[in-house]
Amino acid sequence: MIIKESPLQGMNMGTVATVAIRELPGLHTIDLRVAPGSSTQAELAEALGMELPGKPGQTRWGSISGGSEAHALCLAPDWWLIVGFQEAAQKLAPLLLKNDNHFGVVDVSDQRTTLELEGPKVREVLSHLWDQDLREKSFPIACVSQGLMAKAPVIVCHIAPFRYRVMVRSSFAFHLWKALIDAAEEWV
Amino acid sequence: MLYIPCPHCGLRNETEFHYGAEAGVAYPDPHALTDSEWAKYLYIRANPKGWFAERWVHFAGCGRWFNLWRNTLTHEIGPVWLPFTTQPKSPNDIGQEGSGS
Amino acid sequence: MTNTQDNLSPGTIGRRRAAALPEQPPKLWKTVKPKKAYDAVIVGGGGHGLATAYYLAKNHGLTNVAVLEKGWLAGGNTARNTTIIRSNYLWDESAAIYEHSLKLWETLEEDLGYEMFFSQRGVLTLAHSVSDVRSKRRNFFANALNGIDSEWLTPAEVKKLVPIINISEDVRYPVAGATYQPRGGIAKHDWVAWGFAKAASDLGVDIIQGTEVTGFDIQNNKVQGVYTSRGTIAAGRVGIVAAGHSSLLANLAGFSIPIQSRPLQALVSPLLEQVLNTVVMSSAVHVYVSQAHKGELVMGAGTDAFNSYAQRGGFHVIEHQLAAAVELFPIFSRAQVLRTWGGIVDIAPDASPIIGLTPVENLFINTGWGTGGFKATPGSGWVMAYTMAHGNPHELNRPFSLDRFETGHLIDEHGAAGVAH
Amino acid sequence: MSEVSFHFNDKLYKGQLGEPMAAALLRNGLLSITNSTYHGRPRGIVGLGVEEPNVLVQLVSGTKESMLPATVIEVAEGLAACSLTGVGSLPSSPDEARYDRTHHYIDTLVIGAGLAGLMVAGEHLRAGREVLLIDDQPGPGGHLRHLGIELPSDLRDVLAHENLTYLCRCTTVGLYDQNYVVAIERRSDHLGDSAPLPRGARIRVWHIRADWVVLAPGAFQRPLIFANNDRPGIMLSHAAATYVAVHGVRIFSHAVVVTVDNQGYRDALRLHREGVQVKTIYDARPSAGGPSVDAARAAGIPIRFRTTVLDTAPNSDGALQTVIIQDLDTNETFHTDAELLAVSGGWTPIVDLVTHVGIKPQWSANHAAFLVNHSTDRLCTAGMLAGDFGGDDDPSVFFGPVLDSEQARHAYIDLQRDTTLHELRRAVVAGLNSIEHIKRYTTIGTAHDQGKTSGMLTIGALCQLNAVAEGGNSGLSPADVGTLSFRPPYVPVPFAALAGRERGMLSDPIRITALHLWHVEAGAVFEDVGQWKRPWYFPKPGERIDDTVRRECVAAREGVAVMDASTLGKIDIQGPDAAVFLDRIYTNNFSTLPEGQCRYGLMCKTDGIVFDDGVTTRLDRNHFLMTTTTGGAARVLAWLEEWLQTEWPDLKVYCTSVTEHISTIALVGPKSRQLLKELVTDIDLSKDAFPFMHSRMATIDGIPVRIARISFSGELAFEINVSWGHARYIWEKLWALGHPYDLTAYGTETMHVLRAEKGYIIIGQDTDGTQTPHDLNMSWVVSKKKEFIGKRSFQLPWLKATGRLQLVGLLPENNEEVVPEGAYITVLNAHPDEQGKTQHTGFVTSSYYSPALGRAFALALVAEGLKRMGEVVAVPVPAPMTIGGKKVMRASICDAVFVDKENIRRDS
Repeated sequence: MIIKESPLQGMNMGTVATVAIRELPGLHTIDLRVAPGSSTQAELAEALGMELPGKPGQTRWGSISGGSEAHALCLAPDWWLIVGFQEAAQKLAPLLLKNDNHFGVVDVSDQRTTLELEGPKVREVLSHLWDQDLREKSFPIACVSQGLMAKAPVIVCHIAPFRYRVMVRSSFAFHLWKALIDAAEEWV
Repeated sequence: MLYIPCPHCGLRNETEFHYGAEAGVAYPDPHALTDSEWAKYLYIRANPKGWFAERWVHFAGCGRWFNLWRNTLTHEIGPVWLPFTTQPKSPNDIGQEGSGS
Repeated sequence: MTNTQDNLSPGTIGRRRAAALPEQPPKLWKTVKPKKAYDAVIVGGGGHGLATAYYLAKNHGLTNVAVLEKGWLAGGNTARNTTIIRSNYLWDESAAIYEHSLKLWETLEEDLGYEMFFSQRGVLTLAHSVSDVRSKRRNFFANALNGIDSEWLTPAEVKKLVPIINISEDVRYPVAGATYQPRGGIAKHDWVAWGFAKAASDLGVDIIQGTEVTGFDIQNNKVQGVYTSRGTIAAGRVGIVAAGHSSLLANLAGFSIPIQSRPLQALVSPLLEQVLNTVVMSSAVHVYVSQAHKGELVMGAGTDAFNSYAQRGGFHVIEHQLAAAVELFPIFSRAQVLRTWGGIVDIAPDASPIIGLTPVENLFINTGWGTGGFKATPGSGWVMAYTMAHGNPHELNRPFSLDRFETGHLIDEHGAAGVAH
Repeated sequence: MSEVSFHFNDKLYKGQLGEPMAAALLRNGLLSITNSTYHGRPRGIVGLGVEEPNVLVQLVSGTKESMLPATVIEVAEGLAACSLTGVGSLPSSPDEARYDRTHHYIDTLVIGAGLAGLMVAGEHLRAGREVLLIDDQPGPGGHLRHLGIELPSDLRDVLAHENLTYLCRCTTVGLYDQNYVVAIERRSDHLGDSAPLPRGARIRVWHIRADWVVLAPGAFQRPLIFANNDRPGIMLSHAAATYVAVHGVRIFSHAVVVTVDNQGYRDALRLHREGVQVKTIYDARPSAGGPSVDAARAAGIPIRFRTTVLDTAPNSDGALQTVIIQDLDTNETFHTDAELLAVSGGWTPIVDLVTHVGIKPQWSANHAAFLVNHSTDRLCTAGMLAGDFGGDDDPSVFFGPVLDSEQARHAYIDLQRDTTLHELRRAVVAGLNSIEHIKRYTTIGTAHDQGKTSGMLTIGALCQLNAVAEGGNSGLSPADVGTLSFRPPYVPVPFAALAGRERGMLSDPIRITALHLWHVEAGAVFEDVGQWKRPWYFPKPGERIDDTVRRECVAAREGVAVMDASTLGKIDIQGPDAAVFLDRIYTNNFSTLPEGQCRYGLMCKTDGIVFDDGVTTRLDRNHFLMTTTTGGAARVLAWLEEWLQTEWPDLKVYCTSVTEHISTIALVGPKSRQLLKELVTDIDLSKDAFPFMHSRMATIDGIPVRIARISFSGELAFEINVSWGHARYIWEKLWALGHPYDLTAYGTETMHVLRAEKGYIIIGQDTDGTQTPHDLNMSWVVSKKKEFIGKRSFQLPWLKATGRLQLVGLLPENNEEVVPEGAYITVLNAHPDEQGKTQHTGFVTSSYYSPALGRAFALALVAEGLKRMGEVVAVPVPAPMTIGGKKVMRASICDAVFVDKENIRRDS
């Protein structure tokens, strides 16, 4: 199989002593749409073998076959992203054939790429470009939020202490990369 | 920079939203209307001074449309409600208890 | 100022005095109490209202006229705009009324016997992309056919005209060309309003401040007068000329208009040595700047996205505006924002004004100038006065009637105008 | 403190590191420092901080910022500045400094690190809140710093608290709705020129959202209005005492203090203690008491009540020499000499910020000041702003003696604008009674200090005028006049600081496709299309754009050419009601579209005006892939969502943007099938097996691709859709295979020529937001049967009127002459009317040279154009659009389809 090229080709810069920024290329991602609380949602969760977080802003890790972990992000009441789950689409395909079912599933693996930022200065750096509240009490670990970063549409996840992921539309990826490097100027 | 309570994502800055003007103007049956009635639907929206029931969409966030009471004179923000749910009373009628910005 | 050599020593700076303004006349307008009745009442003492009163008296001999202002005279958009004057609009109807206005501007100081610092320093409208160039050129061609002075400039010619402008390719949206209207320019906004007020007052018009119109006396769908915070005033005809409150007044008179009111901000710098002798506009990157007579940079920003009567806007709008300005004029980097402020602009669906009759007999309305009202002040007053005097629109404002929204014959200036300061 | 040297007006001076430049200048004996803006009168330091109206300087060193008060510049080694006369200058050298922005959320924001601010901060800390404390001074303490007093230990503890962040040199410039505050932190100016700029920004703009905002900004001392009140040596008493007591200014041996409150006494004492002989305290009040008055008495300073300063006289270099005092009861005057006249006219609390959000200050006669005693659950004021003046001030409401018209000519209200009591009186006589009018008539309060000292004086002067007119103390109170309106920013802020990092290529996102680097390597010239960078054309060495476009066009029409079409918007639409939904959105039918096929669609807004178009493919029964224009992608998705969410929630449809996920490569030309066959081997590409407007899945080297027979050129053409990550591989492979075919890459310009030759429109170029589908001669794409958005509007009189502009073709009479796009069209021999206007009958929307036709051609919107086939019209073209000045081109109206009307090439 031909390896995919990612928008930033695994670029990285900085150091975890202050802040490190690197691309996590090729995270398989599907976009999942279904009426919240519907029986279909339950079927989907079952087929995926992982719980879907209930509220926008919440995320949930679920272990999948092969012991690896997939990440489910809730972006809106009826909208989820399933990240890092290669077979997700296949697992759901049979359900699409049941004609009383109504849900949407789209492979969006290449729609965005992911940047991971880590280090004690990560919040200072993000705060230059991100106008949302990053305080622990407002945006704790396992939270996700959509917004604009340097005018680019992004999805921000708080992964671990001083570690965040920024998913950015592929066409904006290089712009955001440059903006982040610029924002980190004080620290790297 | 208004701080707008998205019913799904919570308080977010104005720049994440697009404005939708007057709330509660339903799409009529176009062919049941005279030209002037149709024109009214196309072009005329309320533009009050004071509390205003208006539409916003959280385009940079969850992408969902919702409705909001906002005071166009003081920029106070009042109750929020989803499309096809009952519109709350104007903070005018319920005093200040509605304005929770 | 284009040489890279700074000569920042007392030898070259610190000696210059700001140009002083000539002394104002000792008497502007009479302070009077409202009469019981007038032939015509104009609701709104801004530039357009005062101009309407002046032309009613001068062109139509109607002097038993009152201008009612709820606050202080010309305290609305007249006092809050960036004073850009031009007539190079795309559509024939717009070009016609703005050009008529510009022609009035050109003789206004003599006509009113009042200095207004009307300065025809030219207006540059920049284009920043292939498609931007295409639409600006269309504008240029349209103006040529409408007999409006307009030139097309290459980036190099733009640089020649405005040496401090950055036309290099290594900016996000380089300058790709520009239209130029030499007869465009600026004037001193307060003085324009006062000039009209003084002239109207001298002709017998009553100028009445601190008097709010609270309703209209309408019988058999015919206006008889206005209710005000100082009692009822009878009037043969009434004109609503109150940008920022048009919808509210129309509702008081029992009809609705297709207007939304939005905040529009502007800002000014401290006095600076002259660096810019031309008005520069770019709707693509939102820059509208001129340097006023005394030396301050005057800039317009974009409108806020939502309806508001608060006369203030968001700071992010100002920041966005200044980022664009510094890109275009690197020399502005160390200029300071001294003051920002907001006005309320009334915007129609097609970004064109509404001037003419209303569903109520003898009640007339003039609104919807959006971000472009100042330049229209004399022309707007001229046609509004005609419309009120004859009970019928002048040919120049007939296309801008309220009923165009029923026929669908809109005059869509969005494409060409952007935020049309 | 360490001694440093700095330059002022090209002279070298010594100063203390970090002290205000104003203090250093005074200590060095500079009393007359500049000349006034309009009258050219000598002026010196008056105040302590941003209220300073006189001494504005231009930094010659470092960042070269202009129009900074000498009172706020901190002295540092290498600092160089020169005086200004109220007019700044803009250095043309590039500004090397960095400016940035940060966003901060906090429980409590306290503005002002004086006593009041620190105390409230302590309360909020005790309530368990995190506090951000910002203050424009170099250190905490506010007033205490001016008095040279240490912070009490309990307040030092507040500062040291782990939940408190303190930002010094950080000035709040604006208060906005919902507790949004903008503040400007000057991070490196105080380090001077010698110190290297620290990493990070010179000025950082803080955007702060706080649950609680506490305003404790303090107050400015007021001067008084009297004749010749602008001479060097006349200072605010608090400023004078501070320069003498804290900064060791030793240039005054004799001082006179004029006061309306007890602050004057306190300052007199400070001067006295530092060895300045305070000759007398002249107090406008009939009597005064309190500790400070007793202390002054005890110190033996003479006190005279019911007296004030009427006028002054200068020494040889224009500075103060003689003070003329007036007895307010007898009106008799007498002289006394002094180098310093210390004036205490009462306090003016800083109401600026609260008024930004529309809160109205209240006049308090007891405080002789406008106060804001505001306390909601989210916003409150403290300290002097709230009326807590601390001491025993007991001020009288007094702004100066009554002056005759001659004295009024030299009684300055706004020192920076050189406006006097005389001009204020003229304004009133002229009929102006609103303070806003007086401000505009006299320009009081419009200068760099925005009326920080002159605003209250104006109000006072108006009250006094009125009182005199009313013959006594009746008449206006300041409450009746109201304050001047304050607007952000509280202090002037450099443009660059607010521009922040949104400069150069960061000023707006650059969007690129998966193939961008290839285009760059291939030497493409790019075009900005919205935020996208699209290849405009691919010049070979030595080619001009026309040569390139002709070569690219020929390749597409005669061989095979390839284009990156990835910027097209792509929306995945699925659900049981997808087809019904599209029927309502598009003017034409999609429910009838068979699976695996594509159809062109047009969308209107409710007003019947065309707003986007594109090809949509039915992937299977309930699954469509819509393409939109490059610029329209976001707009269209928002449009679809708005209808689904707010009008048709019953429709079971989900829309998802896949614009970036899918890259699109357009392979165009008679040889495209041949070439594609070498790339795609697992499906039958033959005409019959794979007809026009059909879509097939295939694989290339195991990579799944979707091939569609879509043509925006009218040629035989295929679209290869592949995920972003594989796009470059496919493109490179296609390129390699294409070599024998002389495969040619082409850009948007050639795309425009090709589509125009077929009469295909570009939304926004061949439309201007006023065209219906019928105007575009596209009735074939408008369903008569079904209902769709915008249909009703076609019935509006103007939209079905005769005389509307219709899309047609134009053939210039001169084959080689490309008429300019945007040019207007007239009938032949049209002439200007008396107003110089020439009637036009339409305009040119697209115009190119067509290698295929071997001639120039154009598309145009022409009044009733479809009925005027063959008519010859004129296109007047003014200079400089043509070589050799104005000329009139001639062209004939024709059908908009120029190439392959029968679609034989397209369908082959």
